[in-house]
Amino acid sequence: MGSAPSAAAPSVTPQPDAARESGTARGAPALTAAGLVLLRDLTLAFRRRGELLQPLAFFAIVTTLFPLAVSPELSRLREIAPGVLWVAALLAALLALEFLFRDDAHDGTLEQYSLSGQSLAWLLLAKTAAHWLLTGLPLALIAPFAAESLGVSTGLAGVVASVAVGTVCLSLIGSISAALTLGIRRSGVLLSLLTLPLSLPVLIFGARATELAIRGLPYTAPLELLAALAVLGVTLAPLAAAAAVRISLE
Amino acid sequence: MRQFLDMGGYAAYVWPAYAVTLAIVALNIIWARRLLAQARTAARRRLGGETGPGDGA
Amino acid sequence: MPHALEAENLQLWRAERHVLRGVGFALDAGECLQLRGANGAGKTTLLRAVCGLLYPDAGRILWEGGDVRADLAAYHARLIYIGHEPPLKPDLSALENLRFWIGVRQAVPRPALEAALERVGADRWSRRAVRTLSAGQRRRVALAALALLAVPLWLLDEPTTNLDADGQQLVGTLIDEQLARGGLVLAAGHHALRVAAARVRSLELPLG
Amino acid sequence: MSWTWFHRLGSPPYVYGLARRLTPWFAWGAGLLLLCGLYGGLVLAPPDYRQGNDFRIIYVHAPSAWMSLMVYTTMAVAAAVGLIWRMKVAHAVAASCATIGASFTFAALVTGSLWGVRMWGTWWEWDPRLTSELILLFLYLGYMGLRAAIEDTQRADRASGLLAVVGVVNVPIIHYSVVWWNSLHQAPSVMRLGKPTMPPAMLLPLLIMLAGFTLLFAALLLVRLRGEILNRERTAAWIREALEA
Repeated sequence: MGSAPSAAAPSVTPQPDAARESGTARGAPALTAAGLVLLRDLTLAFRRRGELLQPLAFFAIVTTLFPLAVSPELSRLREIAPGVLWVAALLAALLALEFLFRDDAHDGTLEQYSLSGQSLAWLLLAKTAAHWLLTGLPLALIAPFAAESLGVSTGLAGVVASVAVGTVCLSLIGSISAALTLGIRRSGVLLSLLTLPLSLPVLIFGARATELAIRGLPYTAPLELLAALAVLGVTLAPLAAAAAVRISLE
Repeated sequence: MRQFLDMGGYAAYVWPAYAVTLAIVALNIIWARRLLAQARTAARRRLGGETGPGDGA
Repeated sequence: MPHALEAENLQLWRAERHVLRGVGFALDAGECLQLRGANGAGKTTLLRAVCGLLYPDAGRILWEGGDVRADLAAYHARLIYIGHEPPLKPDLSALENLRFWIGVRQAVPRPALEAALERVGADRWSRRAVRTLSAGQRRRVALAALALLAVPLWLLDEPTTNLDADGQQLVGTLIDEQLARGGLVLAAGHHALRVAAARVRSLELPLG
Repeated sequence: MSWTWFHRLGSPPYVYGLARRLTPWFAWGAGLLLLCGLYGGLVLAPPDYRQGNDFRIIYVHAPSAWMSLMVYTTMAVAAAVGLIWRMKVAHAVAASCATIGASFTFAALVTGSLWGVRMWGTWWEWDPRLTSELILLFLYLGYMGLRAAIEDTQRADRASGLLAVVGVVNVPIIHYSVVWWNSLHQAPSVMRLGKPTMPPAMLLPLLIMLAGFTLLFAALLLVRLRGEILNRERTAAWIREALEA
């Protein structure tokens, strides 16, 4: 029945310890592991380029709605531009969150990550970084064009900077709520209900920085507050997200 | 008494505030008691249905 | 001397269902335990509890005498768990999937990856997107992961599902090699494993 | 040895019995204090020189607002204990808190809005306190929504518990960002809800009401806790006795 004769067993008795040690001895360094996770998510995203455009298109459509709903007068639009840009960016980032962990939870990849012997928080931070590169950064880069359409032509560097830092915070907060809602059917609305209240400080500081930048005033103070939130998020959010993923896998 | 209830014209907002709060206190008492009653019923049903072997293993 | 892997009186509830009712076993180096039982008897639950994904309501898992909860990451570095479905991405090729999957755990040079894929008969289609592969071919990619990772504990859920006779033989050979190295295998499933019978014990889980 | 109390609090039968014995004390204490506070607030306290009798709303608004925060903190601390020590009873405490907290947050919003009509002339003003209170209500709703969406009680306990802990870390950040935002957009309001100095005749009923609401929370929590513990226990031995008693 068996292909390996059982007589072979006694001759390999010295090996068990060697085999047992090798599991950790050749373990990949944490940085390499995180780099692979990042590379993998980027590769996957570029295999489905069409989906990358969806949050951006959503952002563009929402900003288009305001001139139609409010008024085409650029002077009035300029007034509300920071709020419009930020609410649209927040909603677009939220839309993309649903896909942050969903596929990986579904096919067992998250299970493998949590059984990899690596720190799950660290791997999830890499995933969140990939998510930001694919949604937050592009949003920040097209924000100036949306701003132009709202009659804003100054302080665009500030707009990019505040949206870029703000979306870092949103991705991190979102990683927690996305992990918590894994395995729940029709989790979209719940995901928004969990994420939006926690994102309020980001919205407040981000919109303020954008507003000051557009008016040509110094905007470093709110931008620094935003950066402080991002630093806090980088240190704490992956731990919470890892705990949430482990709970969802139970 | 009338004067007390009227509060010199301020009553229109003071009394609703008290009414809402007391209603929520009352609702909380009802909800809490109902939760306990339902849990007791459920536990009784579980005990009735699962008194066989394997319990408390 | 303590057993290599030991489960003590595992109890686990899922909502109102008592799934694991005091399951226990002990495995030593070079042994394979096959978990049997009807559908819903808790084979997968037990595997997931043993690898630390599920937290039992009572009972302990011991690795070389120590509770695995004391250092879960170190324990995880010593095991590989392969569930019902191999964790593969449809949009990546078999080779890429294996590289990302194993690479997160340990550095593997590309020739080793290709050798492992060749070993499981995947060399001809290792560059095709997994989307285009059959269920049996996906299983074989998972077997390549087993061949690559030198970890002492294998936890396999239905390892022979979807495999042809040749593939089932391959599973047996891989398990035999693992046991000969002094490794441990815990496999759930009904199919007889084609391994040297003396090393295989089985554990029947009663239907809860 | 000094930790035995902690371990006993992890034992469902012990806590169930304790909760049953303590409930009447808290309930009657709360009733007595609330009656005293209401009499003091509605009858004994003199009208405010500027707000007239409107200020009497404070005797229900401030305790409700106090409840909303205290209950959330209790919930988060209990959830953290439950997550760290895997203590079922602590999760049952956290689960008992949400409905109580959400309903009193709602009460704080409604009473604050009624007060706002007299002070600002509108039903809603983006006052930092009211805004924070509204966000707190959303946090409660998120917690309850997550709990309701997960069927397995243990997973629901752990997932919603983690959310409560994340929320409580965020509450101060949210509050200060809202205060900061408010200070940018409007001149500091002269008429704040609640005043730093109050004559004793006004302050005393307020303190009595705060104490009464706290005891009320304890009583409500203990009743709910018994229900939540029963829902989490599957072993028959002590439940049978508990149900017969």
